[in-house]
Amino acid sequence: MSFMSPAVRFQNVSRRFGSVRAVDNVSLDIEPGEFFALLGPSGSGKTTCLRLIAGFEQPDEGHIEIFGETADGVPPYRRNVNTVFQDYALFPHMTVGENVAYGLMIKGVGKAEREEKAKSALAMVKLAGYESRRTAQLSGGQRQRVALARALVNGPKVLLLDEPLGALDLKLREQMQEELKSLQTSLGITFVFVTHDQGEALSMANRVAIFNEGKIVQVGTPSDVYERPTSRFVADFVGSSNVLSPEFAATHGGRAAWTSLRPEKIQIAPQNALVPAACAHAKGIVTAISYQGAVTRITVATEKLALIATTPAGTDVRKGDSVSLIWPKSAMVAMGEGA
Amino acid sequence: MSFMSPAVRFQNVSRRFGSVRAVDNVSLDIEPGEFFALLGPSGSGKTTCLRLIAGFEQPDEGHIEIFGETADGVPPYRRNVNTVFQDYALFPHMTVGENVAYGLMIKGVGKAEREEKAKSALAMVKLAGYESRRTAQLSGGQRQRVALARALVNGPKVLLLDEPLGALDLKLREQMQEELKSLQTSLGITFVFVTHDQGEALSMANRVAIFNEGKIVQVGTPSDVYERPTSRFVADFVGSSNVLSPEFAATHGGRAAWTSLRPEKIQIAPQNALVPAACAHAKGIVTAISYQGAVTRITVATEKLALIATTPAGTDVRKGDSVSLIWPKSAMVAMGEGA
Amino acid sequence: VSGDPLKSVGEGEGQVDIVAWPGYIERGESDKNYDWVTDFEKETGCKVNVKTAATSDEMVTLMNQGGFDLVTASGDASLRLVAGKKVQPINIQLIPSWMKIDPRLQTAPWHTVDDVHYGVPYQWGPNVLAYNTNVFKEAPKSWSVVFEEQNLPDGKSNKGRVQAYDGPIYIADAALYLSKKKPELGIKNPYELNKEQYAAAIALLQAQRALIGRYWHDATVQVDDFKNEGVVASSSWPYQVNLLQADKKPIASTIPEEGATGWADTTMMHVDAKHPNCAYKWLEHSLNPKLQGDLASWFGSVPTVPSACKGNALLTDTGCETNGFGNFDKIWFWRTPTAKCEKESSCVPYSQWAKDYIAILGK
Amino acid sequence: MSSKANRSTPLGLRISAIAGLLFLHLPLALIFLYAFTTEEKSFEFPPPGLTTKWFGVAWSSRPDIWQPLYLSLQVAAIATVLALIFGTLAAAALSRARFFGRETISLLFVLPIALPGIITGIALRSAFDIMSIPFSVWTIILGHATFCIVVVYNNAVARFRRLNGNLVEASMDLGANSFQTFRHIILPQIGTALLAGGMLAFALSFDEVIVTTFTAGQQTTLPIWMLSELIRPRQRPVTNVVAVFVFIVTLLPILAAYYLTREGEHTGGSSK
Amino acid sequence: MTAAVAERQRGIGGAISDLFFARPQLVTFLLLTPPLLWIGVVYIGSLFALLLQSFYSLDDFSGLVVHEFTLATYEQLFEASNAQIILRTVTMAALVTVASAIIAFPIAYYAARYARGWTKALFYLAVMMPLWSSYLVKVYAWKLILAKEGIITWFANELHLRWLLDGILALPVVGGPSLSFSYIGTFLVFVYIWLPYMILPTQAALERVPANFIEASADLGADPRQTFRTVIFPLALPGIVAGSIFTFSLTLGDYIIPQIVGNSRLMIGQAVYTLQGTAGNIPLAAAFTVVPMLIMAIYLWMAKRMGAFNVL
Ligand SMILES: Nc1ncnc2c1ncn2[C@@H]1O[C@H](COP(=O)(O)OP(=O)(O)OP(=O)(O)O)[C@@H](O)[C@H]1O
Ligand SMILES: Nc1ncnc2c1ncn2[C@@H]1O[C@H](COP(=O)(O)OP(=O)(O)OP(=O)(O)O)[C@@H](O)[C@H]1O
Ligand SMILES: NCCCCNCCCN
Ligand SMILES: [Mg+2]
Ligand SMILES: [Mg+2]
Repeated sequence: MSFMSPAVRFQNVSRRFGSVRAVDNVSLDIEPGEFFALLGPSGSGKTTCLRLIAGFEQPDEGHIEIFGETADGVPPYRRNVNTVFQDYALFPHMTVGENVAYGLMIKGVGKAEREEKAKSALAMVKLAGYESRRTAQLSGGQRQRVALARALVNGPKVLLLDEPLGALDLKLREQMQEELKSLQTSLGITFVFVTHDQGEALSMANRVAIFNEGKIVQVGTPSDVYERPTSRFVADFVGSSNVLSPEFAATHGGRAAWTSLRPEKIQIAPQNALVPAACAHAKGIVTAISYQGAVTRITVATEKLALIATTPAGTDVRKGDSVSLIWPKSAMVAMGEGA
Repeated sequence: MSFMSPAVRFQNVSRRFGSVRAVDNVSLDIEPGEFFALLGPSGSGKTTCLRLIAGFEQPDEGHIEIFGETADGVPPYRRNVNTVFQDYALFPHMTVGENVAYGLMIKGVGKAEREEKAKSALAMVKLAGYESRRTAQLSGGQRQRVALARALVNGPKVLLLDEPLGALDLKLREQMQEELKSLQTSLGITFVFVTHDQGEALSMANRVAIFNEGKIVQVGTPSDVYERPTSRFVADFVGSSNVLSPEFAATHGGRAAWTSLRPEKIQIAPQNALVPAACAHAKGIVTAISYQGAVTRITVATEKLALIATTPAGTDVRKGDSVSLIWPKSAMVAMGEGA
Repeated sequence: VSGDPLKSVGEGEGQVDIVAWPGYIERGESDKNYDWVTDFEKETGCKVNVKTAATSDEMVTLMNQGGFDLVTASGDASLRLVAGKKVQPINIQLIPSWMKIDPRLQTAPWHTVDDVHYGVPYQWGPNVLAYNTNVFKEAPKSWSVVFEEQNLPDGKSNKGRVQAYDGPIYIADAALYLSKKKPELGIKNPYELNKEQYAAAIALLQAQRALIGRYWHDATVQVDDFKNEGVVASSSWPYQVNLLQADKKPIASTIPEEGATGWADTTMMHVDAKHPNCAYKWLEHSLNPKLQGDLASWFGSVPTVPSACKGNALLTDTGCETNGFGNFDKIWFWRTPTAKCEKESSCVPYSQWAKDYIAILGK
Repeated sequence: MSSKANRSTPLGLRISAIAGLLFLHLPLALIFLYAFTTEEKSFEFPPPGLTTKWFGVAWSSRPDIWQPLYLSLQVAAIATVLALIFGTLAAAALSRARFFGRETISLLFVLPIALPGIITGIALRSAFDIMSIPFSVWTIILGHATFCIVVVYNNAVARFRRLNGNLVEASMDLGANSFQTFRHIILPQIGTALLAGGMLAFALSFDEVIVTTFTAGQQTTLPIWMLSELIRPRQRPVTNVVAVFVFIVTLLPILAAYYLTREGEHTGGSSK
Repeated sequence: MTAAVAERQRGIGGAISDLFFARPQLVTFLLLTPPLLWIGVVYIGSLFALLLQSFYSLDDFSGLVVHEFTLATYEQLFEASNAQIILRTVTMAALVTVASAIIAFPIAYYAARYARGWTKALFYLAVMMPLWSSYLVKVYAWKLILAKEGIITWFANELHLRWLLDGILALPVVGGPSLSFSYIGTFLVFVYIWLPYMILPTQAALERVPANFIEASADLGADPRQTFRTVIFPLALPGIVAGSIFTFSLTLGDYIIPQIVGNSRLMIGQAVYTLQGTAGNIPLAAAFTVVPMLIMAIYLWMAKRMGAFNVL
């Protein structure tokens, strides 16, 4: 095992189901210790990717390496990789403690020792004392943490998490996000994380891969993908974005390319406000105002297209007002050709 | 029938399940034509409220009136109220068209007429031509719209929606939010809407009722509840908020009361920045930075308590920086006594 | 009024329901030549419904359940039926052929109680020893071939190759064998056993258990066992022997020197018979010499009407003799053992037989 | 449920499954074979010769088959209908409400299938005796329906449990009263479960010997007819012909029920 | 404009429906009463009537039932020969159940987890067809298979395996002069006849084991064997228990199979059947029926706790 090899390496991996290319010629390196997020619309191949890493699926083409060793033909139970399933997949016929100790029992760890380890794994996820509970008696958040402890107790080198927070409600989700993040930081394990919640991906991950139709369309840090989307798809999928046509961009100080402009970069000013040199502007009429608490979302119809701007709450524009939209030219991010 | 009577009136309504007070002495008026949202944590009684209006539950105490007429003892099938269920509850053995025409068939409307009406209801939710599909062949968003058409075709005076968008992914949810809102505006029907997504409640509703443990803790417009929470609970539950202790508030130019301060109202400035007269400030050290795309969330530990501020992405503070936090005194909202 | 004998035979009710031994009431379905039902039905308009029963116990059970008019009960069932008040006295005035019955049977104790007739004798016969002629070049002389472990003439042990009857009444066969084998027991009547005699019979049967692969319960099942299961000797009825011989199987029968138990069957009428007129018509018909002769030929039994022995094409004139007409006195006819008995001060009753036989089978 | 594609069947499993199925079916093949044997009374192996004449015999010269066949069909049909009604009622009641004693009652409802048939038979028989009820087709039906109810109940209860309660509420919400809801929503939803339960009930009744032995008087059902034919064969292949006939006639309904009930599972579960 | 709380035409159905809606317990009561009268009163009543008989006794002298309360019949029940019958039957039922489970499991497992599309339909048919074929004809087919001059012997001779067959038949207790006169034969036929009753619920239980439990187990390091032992089997157990309710109870009570294929040693079903005929010993017959009733009562209680009823 080389310390230089990536935790997970995909080399031109494809996986087909009938005519569906669930994963399509994906190459990807995930570095040791990364918190890596897979983001993409439903059906884009995220789960299939995780399953390929875990060994539940085998690539039809290409190769997967885990810490420099080939995973070809290696069954799941011989991979030092563990998974937290979306629906947790806790064994209903075992107690919480037995669930957590399961992997150790399979390895042949003695009863006393594995109970000890299960106990401390549960303590780590703040469920000390839950050992003898039935899994049916747990809330969603608690189950999620048991699933986490069950995976972590085996000391995996890579932990896979498939939308582990999807079933939780907002407050609980925020809390679990923090716990997960700090666990990952303290354990230094490589996390590969699937989510359909961009906020989650952006705030938790070191790097994010954006999937579309089985392909990776962009890999980068959260700010890379948010601020420098390389394609319309990414710009649109990650957060909300105004996508400017090449003509519009060109006439407003950008390049003649499809261009992304984030709503929060646009300021709303009175019709005749001064436009700083570094900024572009467009005039239009307010067509919709949507209160969102921290911000208000304002839709302005310009001559060419409708732009969305978000402003701090309390801006006193009204529907029908004629306004000027002003944004730094630097905020316009040109994207790949036909993207 | 009086045109002055509220669409739905709860008079001291309680509903208990065993020892659980699911709905606890709730009084509430929902006006005709309102888009009314119920917001609150899981188990706070939102669904029970809707079920009381629909007639699936009967109050243990108190009375419910619908458009001025008592609903006591009136079974669901005699109320001119329709529901869009969270899981849509489409009849799996019927086609889309049959589902939508069901209520009309029950009323005895002739085949030709009800097919006609079902057709136009489906057109209204942009599913023209889907009449003969099986419900299993629909995507989540399409199902949701069928459920909507099935309810609307009966011309209800009140439409109840129980987290209708909960199961949809973000992009689809945003799209459906807009469609729902514009439908409600154009039809003028009273919508009563349960959600656990505050953003949804704030952006869509005319008024919001915040539930906690079976009680309504605050009713008001979205900006009322967001900007003027009357209790710690509301401040904390709706969006994220810094809750300042009475002492802290008092020493920072507020009243000696529990006080809410929204993160987006706080500006991060260099240690020794000037503080405008109308503003309060506190010094502290940055302990966490969380990238969220449009904004970055920064946690600053002051002497007394940790405050969270959100700033536009790109602020160049770093973990460990000493900073000054500055906010308008007017942004501090004092809340009720022991709240 | 149920139970009172009919005073005269009137119009038939259209049917008569009979519980009978297999082979006792034939309508030509097995062999066209053997049919004594079709003509009766034509003449009287009484449709004959037959329910066959394999054992006396089954017959008693069926009669206890009710719903039948007649039953062809053997001696071990007949008195139980009388005691249980399941059958009614017969008005012999209404049966013109009564006088044709073999005098030895007219007042036989298994159907006559306190001089009241509870039935009409139907057929009788011995429980023969059936044997495989490939194994036994000569007929075995003693029942010992089925009771005692020994090598048969083909040099192989009889273990697993012999059968015994699956019914408590078979205890009498053991007693009969012991009455000759161990005269010191003083067994005078195999149906009247004191405790000691009874114990000896049980002991013999317990030892026999090791020889028996399976007890035979049903006549036609036994036919199968002789054909397919390698059975070479067993207590049996002439009926099975006839069937096997008809099938060209190397089977013959004999009455060994110890004598044999046998059956003498009586057609009895249920107390609640729903079709008494048809029943009386059948009772009269059952004594018809043609029927009696055909049946004797078919079943290998002896007619209760001696006149049937002459001029029957199926039976032939030697048939009655072959089937044991002359052996009447050597045959111990089945009877229900009761605690009160003639030859001994007190005897072991049938309920005890029944219980112990189950135990023997289960050993 | 995903990814079956790359999971090949372990050889040992495949072999034992196939061996198990052969064990189930070779004796059935024998039943077919001996419908063609030339023997009349008792069978030997290998059969001395083959003939198709028994099919003709059974059809034209064995009128004694029809009455028992008809009776068995009648009994099974009525018992199944009764079982459908009572089993569904019980399942509906026990799945819709929670009340004291509910668990005990649900245990009671499986008793007739969990206790050996001979106990059901004797118990009913002694009850008929005590109450002086004469034996008739109805006593047979009563006996059969008693255990058929359980079969339907089991199927229905499982489906009710999976029935999305919201569908009923959605129907009422759309103006349908209890009866309309039952007819338009509940019945179609549990229909396939009832079909499956009804078929199994019919099969069990049609083939039941033991309970029938105790609850029948003079009537001969098809199994009783078969029993006497087998013990005292007249034309033993005819029994096999009848068995083969029943086998073939039931093949299609079973297959149809399979696909219908599968569809039911599918749509029943897709509402989430 | 229609009223918000609409006054639609009611009709008789509507009126009753309103009543039902207001009184949900009434509906439960109405639904439950007819089946409960049948099963809870008629059937259970009959069982009690039968149970009552076991506390009477048979007068040996007259052969008539004495209608006086006594435990004498139960004393008889535990006499050696009767106790033997009980022991023999329970042992047979247990062995048949275990064997059925062992044979059924691979079939059920294959059908549940590997068969797809038409193979799945084929498996279903393959299990249902024997269930729909006449029980009696199947038993008689076995007689032909097992007979001394039967199919197994024929093949044993053809394949020169006669020594093996003779060796098996020479086994103490279970052997005999021929397979059809031995416990082995009885056992085989029982297993054969009840097997589908074991396969169906086992398959139902296996089909309910979510695929991702198996993946989760593999993920945690368990090889297929360990996964089977620690996850699949425990979760399929309720199905096996449900199936065993059938195999066990049907074996306890059957009197036809051991009579056709067996060695004349009685089983409970035969004892009950003969006793209630022979000398009309209804009390002892009734006492015998108490044995399966008790066994099944305990069995059901345990099965219920294991959740076996969900797959019955
Ligand atoms: N076992 C399978 N058999 C057939 N098709 C499959 C299978 N597994 C996945 N697919 C298909 O492969 C594609 C990718 O599926 P995958 O589950 O990886 O998507 P995903 O990105 O995880 O989506 P989601 O966000 O909805 O979970 C989809 O079109 C899916 O239908
Ligand atoms: N039928 C019922 N039986 C018993 N308790 C119930 C029932 N329905 C609701 N409850 C209880 O009443 C309380 C309120 O439930 P309700 O469903 O109204 O909450 P909710 O606000 O809709 O929650 P969620 O956001 O999770 O849907 C909860 O404690 C719940 O457990
Ligand atoms: N297929 C014949 C098996 C008989 C099963 N009968 C079940 C009834 C249990 N009381
Ligand atoms: Mg996925
Ligand atoms: Mg709710």
